Amino acid sequence: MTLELFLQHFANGISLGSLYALIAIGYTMVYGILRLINFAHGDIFMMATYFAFFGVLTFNMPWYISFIVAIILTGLLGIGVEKAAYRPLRNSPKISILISAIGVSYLLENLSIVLFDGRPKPFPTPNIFADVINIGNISIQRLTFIIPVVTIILLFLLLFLVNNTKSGMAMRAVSKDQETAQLMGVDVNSTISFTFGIGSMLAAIGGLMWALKFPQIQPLMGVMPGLKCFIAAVIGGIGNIKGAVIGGFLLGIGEILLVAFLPSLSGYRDAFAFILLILILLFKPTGIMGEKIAEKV
Amino acid sequence: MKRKKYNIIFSVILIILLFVILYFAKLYLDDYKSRILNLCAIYTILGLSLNLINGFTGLFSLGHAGFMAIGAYTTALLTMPIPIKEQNFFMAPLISPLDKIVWPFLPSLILGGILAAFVAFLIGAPVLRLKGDYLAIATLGFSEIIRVIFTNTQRLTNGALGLKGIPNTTNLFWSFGIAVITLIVMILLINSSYGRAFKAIREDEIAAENMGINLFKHKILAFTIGAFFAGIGGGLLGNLIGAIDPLMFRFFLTYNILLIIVLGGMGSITGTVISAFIITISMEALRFLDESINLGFFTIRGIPGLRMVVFSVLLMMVILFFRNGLMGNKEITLDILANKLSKKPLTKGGVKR
Amino acid sequence: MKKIATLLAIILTISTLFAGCSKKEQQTSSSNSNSDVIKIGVFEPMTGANAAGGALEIEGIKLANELYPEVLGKKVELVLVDNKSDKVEAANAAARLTQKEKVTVILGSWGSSLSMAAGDIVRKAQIPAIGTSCTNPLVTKGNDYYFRVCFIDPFQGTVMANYAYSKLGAKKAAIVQEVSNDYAVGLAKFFTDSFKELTGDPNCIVAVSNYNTGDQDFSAQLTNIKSANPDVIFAPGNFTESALLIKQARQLGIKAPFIGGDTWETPEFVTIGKEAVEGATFSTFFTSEKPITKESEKFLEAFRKKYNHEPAAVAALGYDAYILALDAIKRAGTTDSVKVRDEIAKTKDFEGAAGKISLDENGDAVKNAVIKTVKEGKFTYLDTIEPKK
Amino acid sequence: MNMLRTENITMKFGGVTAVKDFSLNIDKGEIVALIGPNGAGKTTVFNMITGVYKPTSGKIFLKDKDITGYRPDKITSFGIARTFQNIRLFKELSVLDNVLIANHLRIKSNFIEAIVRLPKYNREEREMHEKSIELIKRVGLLDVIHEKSSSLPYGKQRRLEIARALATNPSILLLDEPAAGMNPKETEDLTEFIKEIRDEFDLTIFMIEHHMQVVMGISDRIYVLDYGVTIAEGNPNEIQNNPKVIEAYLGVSEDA
Repeated sequence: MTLELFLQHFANGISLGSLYALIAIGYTMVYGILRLINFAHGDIFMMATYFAFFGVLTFNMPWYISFIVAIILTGLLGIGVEKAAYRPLRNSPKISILISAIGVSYLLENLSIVLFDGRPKPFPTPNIFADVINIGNISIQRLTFIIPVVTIILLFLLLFLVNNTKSGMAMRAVSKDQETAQLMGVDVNSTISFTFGIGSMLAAIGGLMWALKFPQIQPLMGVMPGLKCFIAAVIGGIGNIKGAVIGGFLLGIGEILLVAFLPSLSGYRDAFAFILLILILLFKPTGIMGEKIAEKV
Repeated sequence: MKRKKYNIIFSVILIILLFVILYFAKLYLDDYKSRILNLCAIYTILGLSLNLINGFTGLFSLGHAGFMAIGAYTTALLTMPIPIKEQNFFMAPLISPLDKIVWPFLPSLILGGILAAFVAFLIGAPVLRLKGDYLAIATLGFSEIIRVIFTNTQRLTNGALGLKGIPNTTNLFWSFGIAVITLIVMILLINSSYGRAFKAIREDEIAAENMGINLFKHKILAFTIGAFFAGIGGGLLGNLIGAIDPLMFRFFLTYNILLIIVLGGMGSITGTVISAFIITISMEALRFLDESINLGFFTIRGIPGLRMVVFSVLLMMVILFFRNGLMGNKEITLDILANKLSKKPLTKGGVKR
Repeated sequence: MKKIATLLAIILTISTLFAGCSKKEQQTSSSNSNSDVIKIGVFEPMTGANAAGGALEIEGIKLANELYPEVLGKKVELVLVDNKSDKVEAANAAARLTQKEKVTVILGSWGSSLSMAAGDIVRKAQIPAIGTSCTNPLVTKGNDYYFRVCFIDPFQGTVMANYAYSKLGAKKAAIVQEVSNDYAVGLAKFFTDSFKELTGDPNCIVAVSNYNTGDQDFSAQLTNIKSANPDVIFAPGNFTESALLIKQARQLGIKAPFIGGDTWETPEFVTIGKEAVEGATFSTFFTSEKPITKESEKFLEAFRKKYNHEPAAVAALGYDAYILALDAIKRAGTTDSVKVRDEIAKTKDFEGAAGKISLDENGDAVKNAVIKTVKEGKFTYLDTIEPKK
Repeated sequence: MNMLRTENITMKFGGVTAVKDFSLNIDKGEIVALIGPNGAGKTTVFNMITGVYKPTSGKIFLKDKDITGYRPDKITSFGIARTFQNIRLFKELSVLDNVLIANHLRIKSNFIEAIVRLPKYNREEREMHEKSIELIKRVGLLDVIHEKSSSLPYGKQRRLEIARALATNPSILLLDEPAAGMNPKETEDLTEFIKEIRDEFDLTIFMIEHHMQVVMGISDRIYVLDYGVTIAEGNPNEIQNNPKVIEAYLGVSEDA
């Protein structure tokens, strides 16, 4: 393999990895607070792309306004989902909430099949994202530079939010112990709503970036990215925001390099993520950055 | 003791009656109806097996589609006649000795179950150490891995082309016969000391372990038995439809079975059976939602996909408002029925689980 | 023990009820068959992954039904069922058509695996089915009741290999296939076989890459292909994945032409792929630019009037399947499905919208293939290829 | 005869040492109590002995057999049974099932023999039932034998937990705060009850208890833990007069 070829693969990996990282952040945030795999995260992500699509095509908004509207709508959708499907079950066994999450995901998928019809739709890509930059023989889409930058900016914004603001403190308190947080005067419900809103808006940003890079949207588009980004979050140590970014990059680059070095195994690419997940769960269940939680007897 | 004897006699009579009815059903029902009845029975088997793992042992597994795939492929590959095999594998020949072997249905089915159980055993060893949602996602991952492998092993599974022309051996006797056997095995297992150990694990792992229950051994036991019946269910399904391919066994299939046990009640055998029938039949009955309804003077345009929306809403309603499903973890037993009928107050012994 | 008994009691009640209801329905449906309606079943994916293709075929079938609403003096009623792009559902849907609706002929489906799931049911029910665009050889093989109005994958793969070799002058080809799609895998295999034969070079396929249905990132596969430097890239697969694939290939600076199969001919292929898919060339069944038969002209005119856009090839196939079915019923002079089957099997030089159809001993159509390319965002006719006699 | 012995067992969680060099010696038939202020590491000692935690260092012997690092279920089968500080019954299951489950570890039939109900299994099942009903009768819960265990009042749940522990056929019983939340009358009954079962089932008893009335009333010997360190050991009299113990317990209240 020539250096040039390797660099091209590596650039591809960074590009995919940063997308995974972006979506994984939202996943990990929700998990960090609620200890719940939000199976519907991928579907919320899908809804965001449809919001933006209709904003541009039906309401003739400029793309940037349509994107902002889509992000806000998705945030509201996330809050709504939490209120309707998770809050009533907060004190039920974990399995019930997990089933509820699967139910929400199922509902969103089927609903969007009916509402938006199952045919894939072309996602409008503004030119400033689509241009291709050539460095020697390596071709990189401009978007490939934009996504990691967005990811890193969001990462720092989020770290600031969690560590240095009052709502961030409330979020951390709720994640440690809901009851105690409540006793200390934290409004648990609104903190969780807030977290869900932020998490869903992150999903929306991830979804929009995804749709810009792969400009085709359809109702089941969130399923695989959703699962893979969850895996990325687990690799990094679920609940840990920095870990999610690292996990996303590792997964993206790993997937690309698997196909690059072992082209005959390219059909097994989807299995790779799951194998990685299982290995991580077995050998370092807390992920790369996660902390150990001892079970109380 | 006397009551038990009556119950056994009554059960035997009912089983005989069931098969008499099936005999007539087979004679008089058209293919469409008997196909749906077949599916009811198969979904009963699948629901019971998933409920053993999820509802009784409390292991949230989402790996059923993978086990079904193993069972379906094994049964299909063993029962297909040699010329049909050659026809199917026109891209690359089937590996020997499978290309020359044709087995009868029952041993193929059982081998399918055993292979599924064996894979579950191998998977279980590492995965069952995980808990809750981690276990769910890891089992889902394994089921996807199985599917991806089946897509890529052209000479074993015919890859994406799938298999076609699988003999349609599954009929009402097979599916209901095996459903009844599964049912009996499940009831006997759940009410044995092993079944109590499973439930103890579901209730409180730490307490169960401190009461001397080997967690790993019992979890893997439940997981393997569940996978065995999932494999058999998959085999029956493959030989009912006559054609299978890897895409059939995506995790949405597991969701459907999950829907059955959630609706029926996690940890209720009666609930699972009732809801397998309700869901399978209503999936068909609600088909009108997708189609145009002609009322003579005007037509309501059907919306394809509406049926699935109705189902998802139904699932959410059950989850949110009837958390325990139809039956919770209770059972309907003849004693209860008898008590209800004779209007006697329920004795405490009656509510058995 | 008593639980077993109770459960059995419940099952019994349910199944008795079920059996009871069904007998009633049977009576109503049998009375139906004497009425003035001839039912033709349409068995297509309306939801799920294949919904797009299904919708296109239904357009053609519905149009045909409007143009030819009657046969043997009776009204033809279309019974549409959704097979949900899912095999279990497909089998149920087919069983519903044969048993509950008692249709005379079944048309469909888009997606060979769905057609195959229905294969045993139509054979056992002895109701003929006419496939529209299911090109997998296995659909009709060993099934006397399944026919189709399209050619099959081996022919298509050969056509494209010929095109690559003689028209493009390609000596080295790369293949990217959708490995979880039976259609793509089949086409790739037949392309490989005949391309090797044509070039006489066993190493003429310089790279083979796989991806899965629903994948969106192909950069790794394409980078590998780029380094192999092929003259042409054969990429059979779903139109969405293919459009994204070609788009990404152009972004990576791959200049080699892309060729593929009939699935590409959907509007989304162009709207998603935009300028990247310019020059993408594929084989298909039909072109609206060069009407092949008289029926083509009639079809085109009516189609444009009804739908206000150009028909897709599969719409023409849906149309053909319908008129072939009607023709066979007319020839048979009865709705007896076995006799209708025999007449379908005898079809020779039947004029359809998408060319003359003769069915071979397997029930596969022997007909021309059309080669099209994307030019200025439109599917443009390039060439017609005759079947090998 | 020596029943339970630990040699310098230490438990560290990350950087925190919960228990340091705890050494214990219990002879057959003794009732030994472990006391100490909240957070002293008492339950951690139980968890190490029953295998829930593996000690960071040190060894544990049951009747001179090294049982360090075995899984909890193994240790139970060796003859150590326990109850939990915050009752851990199988909540959805009946009283009878709770006790039956504790018999499971001695079962000899495998699961296939159980499913087909071989006579061997039926005999075992019958024996388990007889034994469990006997135990339930012994702890006075016969009238609620088919009730859901979580529906029982607190005191009865405690007794059920003891019955369940006894069903594993232990030679030593570990009780984690059996008198917690009981009124004086119940406490008195419990004290009697513990003595009775010790004699009846030929047990050795090791218990954690805050209730001084219980501790002083029935213990043969007492160990005192404070911040993970053993600060005293001896009979009730010695402990009551030990200045270190007084400081550990009362020192806090003097400051307050």
